[in-house]
Amino acid sequence: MNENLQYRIRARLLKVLHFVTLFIAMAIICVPGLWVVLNSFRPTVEIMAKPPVWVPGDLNLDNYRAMFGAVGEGGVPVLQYFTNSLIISVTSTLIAILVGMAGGYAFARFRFKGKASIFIGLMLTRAVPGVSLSLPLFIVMAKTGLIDTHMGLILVYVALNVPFTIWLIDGFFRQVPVELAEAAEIDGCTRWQAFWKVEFPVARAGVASAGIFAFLTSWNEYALASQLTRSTFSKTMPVGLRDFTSEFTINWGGMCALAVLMIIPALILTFLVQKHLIAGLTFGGVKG
Amino acid sequence: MSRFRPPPWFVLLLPAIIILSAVVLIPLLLSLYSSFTPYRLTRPETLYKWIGTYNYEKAIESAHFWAAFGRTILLLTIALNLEMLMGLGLALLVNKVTYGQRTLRTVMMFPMMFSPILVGFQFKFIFNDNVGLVNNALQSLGLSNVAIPWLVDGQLAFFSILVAEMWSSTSVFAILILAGLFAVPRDPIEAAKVDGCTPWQSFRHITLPYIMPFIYIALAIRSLDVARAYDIVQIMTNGGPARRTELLWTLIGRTGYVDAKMGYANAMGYISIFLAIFFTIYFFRKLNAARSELGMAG
Amino acid sequence: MAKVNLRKVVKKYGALQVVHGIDLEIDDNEFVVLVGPSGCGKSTTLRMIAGLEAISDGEISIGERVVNDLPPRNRNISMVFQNYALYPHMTVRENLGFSLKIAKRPQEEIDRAVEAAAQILSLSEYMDRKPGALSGGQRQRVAMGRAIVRHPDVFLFDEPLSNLDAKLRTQMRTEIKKLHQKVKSTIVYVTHDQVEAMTLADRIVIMRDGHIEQVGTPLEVFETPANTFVATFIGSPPMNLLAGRVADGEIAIEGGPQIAVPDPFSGKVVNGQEVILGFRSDNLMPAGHAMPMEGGFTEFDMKVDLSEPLGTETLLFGSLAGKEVQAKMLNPRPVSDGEELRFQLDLTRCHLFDANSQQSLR
Amino acid sequence: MGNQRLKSLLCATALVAVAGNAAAGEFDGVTLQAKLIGGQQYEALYARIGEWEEKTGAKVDVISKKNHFELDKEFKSDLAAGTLGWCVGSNHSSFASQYPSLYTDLTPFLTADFIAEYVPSNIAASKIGDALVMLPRAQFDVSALYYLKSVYEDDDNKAAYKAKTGRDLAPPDTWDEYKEQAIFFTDAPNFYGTQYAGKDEAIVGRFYELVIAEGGQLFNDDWSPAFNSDAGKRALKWFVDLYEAGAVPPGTTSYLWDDLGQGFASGTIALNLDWPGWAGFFNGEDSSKAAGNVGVKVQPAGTAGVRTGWSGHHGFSVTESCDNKEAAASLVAWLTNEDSQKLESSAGPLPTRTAVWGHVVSSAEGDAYRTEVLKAFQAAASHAFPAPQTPYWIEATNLIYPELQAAILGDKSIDDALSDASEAVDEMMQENGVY
Repeated sequence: MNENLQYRIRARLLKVLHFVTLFIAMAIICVPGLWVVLNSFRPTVEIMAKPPVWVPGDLNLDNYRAMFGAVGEGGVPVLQYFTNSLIISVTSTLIAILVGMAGGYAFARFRFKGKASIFIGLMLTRAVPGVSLSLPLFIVMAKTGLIDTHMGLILVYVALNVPFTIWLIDGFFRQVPVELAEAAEIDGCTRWQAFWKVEFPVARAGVASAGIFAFLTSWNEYALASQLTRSTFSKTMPVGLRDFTSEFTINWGGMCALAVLMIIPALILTFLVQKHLIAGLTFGGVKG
Repeated sequence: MSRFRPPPWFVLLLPAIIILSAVVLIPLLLSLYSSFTPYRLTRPETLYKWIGTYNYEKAIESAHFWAAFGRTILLLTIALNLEMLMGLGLALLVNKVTYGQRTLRTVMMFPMMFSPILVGFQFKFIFNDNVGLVNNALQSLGLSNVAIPWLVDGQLAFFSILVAEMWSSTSVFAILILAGLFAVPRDPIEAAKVDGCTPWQSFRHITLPYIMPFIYIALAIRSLDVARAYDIVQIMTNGGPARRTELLWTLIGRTGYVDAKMGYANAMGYISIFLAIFFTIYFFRKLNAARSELGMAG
Repeated sequence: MAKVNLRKVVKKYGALQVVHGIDLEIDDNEFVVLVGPSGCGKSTTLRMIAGLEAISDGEISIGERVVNDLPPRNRNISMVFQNYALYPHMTVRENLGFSLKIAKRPQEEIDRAVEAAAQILSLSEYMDRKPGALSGGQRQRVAMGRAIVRHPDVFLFDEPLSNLDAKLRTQMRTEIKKLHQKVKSTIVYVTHDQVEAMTLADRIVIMRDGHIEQVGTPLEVFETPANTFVATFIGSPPMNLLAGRVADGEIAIEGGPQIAVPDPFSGKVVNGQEVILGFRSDNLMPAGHAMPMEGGFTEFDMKVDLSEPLGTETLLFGSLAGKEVQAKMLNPRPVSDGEELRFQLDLTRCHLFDANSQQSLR
Repeated sequence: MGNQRLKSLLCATALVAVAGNAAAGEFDGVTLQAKLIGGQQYEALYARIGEWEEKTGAKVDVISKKNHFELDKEFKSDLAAGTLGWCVGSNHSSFASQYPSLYTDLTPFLTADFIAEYVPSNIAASKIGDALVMLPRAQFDVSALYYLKSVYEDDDNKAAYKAKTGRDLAPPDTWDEYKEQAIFFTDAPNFYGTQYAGKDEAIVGRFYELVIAEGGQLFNDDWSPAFNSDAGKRALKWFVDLYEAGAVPPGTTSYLWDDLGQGFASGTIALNLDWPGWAGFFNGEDSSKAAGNVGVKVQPAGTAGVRTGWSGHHGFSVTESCDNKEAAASLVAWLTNEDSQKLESSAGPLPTRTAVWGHVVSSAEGDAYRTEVLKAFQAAASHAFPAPQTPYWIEATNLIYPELQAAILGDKSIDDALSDASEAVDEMMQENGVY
């Protein structure tokens, strides 16, 4: 009995330890983020106060009011940025998924010469640092008139996301037995129908996880966006953050307010896709 | 009527190939060309002057370049390894949770919602020596009575950047490894328990080999994405002070855009691309090895 | 070599109770089979013995030691899993030696034990392959070898044969039986297949819905089922059950023949009692194609709806009182569907259950 | 050729009127694309663009609005890609010399009288060679000394300082005194004597003005580096000493202007050399803990008796490639004319027109703080000198500042740091074919 007691106590202790560690880990993850959220409701004096103000004394919506306010009152065309970000991220994610699905299907279902090298080659395009890419890309975009357009950024983000999308989706189609599509064809589907009605639904989770990664990349990308956008017509939210920095000052409170606006849609989307995300990565990852 | 009909796999891959060539390959060739010229942004005519490998020689002879190169490798190695370990720990912690896991997973991915540039600003303020969150906390708790110069001291600045980078990217590891943990079949773990393994031993001998492919996938993905750290470093220290945190990307960015010496910047960029390619291929190899270990190759 | 004792063992998942306080004593070197339909709690019980599931209440002991809270590694048990649970990244040799390696035994001892196990299970030629390159039967053997190597107090088998094809299953069944004779050890074996249970077990434990329905040797449970559930679960084809009412020493089958109360039950029923009459197909045979009946028997006519010739015998399907009834024909002759035959029911081998409690009236 | 000259002459005469007061309907149907500096304090002026549009019939299309560093990056990209279809751009005297080919000379489009209305030193700083590449807006920057009055009114401080140095405690007039007092006031980590911008162009600018104040030069006339001199060493020693004494926040080498502003506004910095744009912020109840406690004084002098005075100003330029330079010049003139400057300087920034200075000073009467600020900055402006006007200024700063930092942080000796910096700048200048 003594032995059992010992193990029972140990199990309890481990449980408590697990809980405490988990709590600390989550705190480390959340605090810097929540600090941003909190700051968005505080006046800059209080954020920058020395000695520090730990208990927020003055929570208000001033930063938000200013952000949505008119030009000259600290207003930033935030709705325009939001719309731009949304259009660019959603469109580029959709296209990346379509292109990635075609590519992934090709890798998963066909045998051809140089498959491995082509695959690695595609992956490596993502390894090119944005810094080395931004200027030549800018020149190409400028020559083709794509600078400062939604289209330009969409193309760039599609290219940025396609390799990873292909990879994940390829892994996923491998999970779908070839017989499934064959059975559907025998049941009277065309090749195309067999794909859409049978193979695609099975691989949906993979598509969902590829989608969320692509969306987050496009939604948060800064280096290239700052180079390829100019005016409010195409500036995305990460670039918009820079509106709060001027030559001498950073309006940190205002920046936080915009940041919150950036985080919320991404967070909601992630939560919704959560279930598929894990499944998608699980299957997409192992085999391939 | 013998018309050439491309094989279907080629047709399927074509959109990807076209878009990647247009957006990555062509600009890359352009910058490759410009790395052999004294190209200066403010003087477009310099693009047409061929100077051979001068820029490369200059980069190779530059102590600053190699210092940045070494520091970049150091940062990458430390960051990737630590992120992997932390991500693994986090995934294991979350994996053990039975109730409310979906919410926890979302929370775990919280930092992924933060644009790297935002992370840069955020940690710049958090590590500010005067009004930063960390020093304020340390001083208020009485743990320190000096303003610790987080972003100035060589080691501390490196550490601060590391923290910011880890904060923003550990989630990626955690979510991928968590997916791996979900894929580990329960039976072998139980078999190991029955075979007499302690929890650590069953992790070490069974779970770990199973999630190894996922770890390499995460490493490969992250090594593809490391240049994203540019935004963070650029905002936090921009390589300073006194080049103590100078990385390839900050050096290249400043040379190219601020000094406007694009030719030279591109030459350094090319050398750094090889670095990225090396890391990526290395992890792909490891990935395939780990897969065939589990009999999952192909 | 150890006894296993379960006392009032309960398993709950939140509000859902899946094992309802079972008691079971397993002797040293005894081969006990837990059998029952899926969801009856047999696997859960096994996993509680293994320590893979915590028990919610009660007590489990192995040998003289209470192991309620002990982790599996401290129970000195081995387990063979349904999906074999081989370590895919290790060779057969490594798989076999893993538990000893973990226990930090000297290498020569490991080698010796592994060789011995490989000998017993004739695995020697596959030693350096990985599980991925083995067939189902070979994997099964590796899984068993892994269990032997440790010389555990108790072997636990969780439906180890369910993933094999029929032929291999029979073959492996024999091997397990031989193995038990060779290694002489306590075995707890879970299966949903009653044939496996009957052939392997020293004692069978029949479970349903988290309760033990009956414990006994294979013959006991076959011949004296404690209730209708055991009666239908053990034996193939299942026992025929007909509802009726006791009236004046006879059982009136509703819309069927009157059948005399079988001898063993004569003092145990009262007039008007609702009962269920049970008999196996082996005891209902057409006249002229039957075993000689030594005790009392009864005769009635029945139309044969369908016949299944099996060679030495033919299975006949008819219906009595609106219920399907199976009978057997020895020295068979062709029977055409719809043919009416005279059947003899061996009363000495009939069972009688109370209709309300479903329990045997014996 | 003759035709060309005639045309510009005509334009010039047309602009005599335009310069101050645009003529109605003059540029009907013209659309000008503009890239303007964005930021709260610069925005008020842009409201006047609408008025100009109404007056002239032209339209202004603002295609880019970014902070100056981003704008700078964009201009360089534009030069590279040849995307120069726009006409009007925000400019800065410290950046202007980097793009000599980008902007056109405005002299032909303006009358001499109109140009003469600007502060002459500002006009001088707006030229590359003889070409007037920008018109200054009311965003003139030179640093003066901000200090916390309470520190000087504190009796303990006075007594202690007297006992220590034998002099009365008063805001410093020389950089040595400044250093001494900064060290004296420091009570780390809660209170620091001073701070300085520690990276990028900012620290090189400060170093530059100190070198001048010490009687040296940053560059020789042929643009070879001249700062590896005794004056240069004394200048750098000032930074090093303050850092070593712990009289500046330890993070100061990563500070830029916003950190300095926030720092002084937090009331934990005694002395702060800073720009005029902060005056209102520092004394604002909402924005600053130092409000009501801020004193302003002309910047101190170096051992050579020269006061520091690195200055710069914002302005607007017209591109060489602009199709409609007359209209663009008219817009630029409009945005920097007297009314515009009055509007802009009413919020605090310093004007670059002589008449507006008078206006600003007189309108500040009755506001003691504002008057003190203006007096101090008027004095400061009289010592102002622009950043070195070479296209390689920014590139040079990128070579110099890491070395300065290295010396400040103790990685290198002052001598080594300056000689390394000098060598790097020398090599860069030669590589660019300057000499």
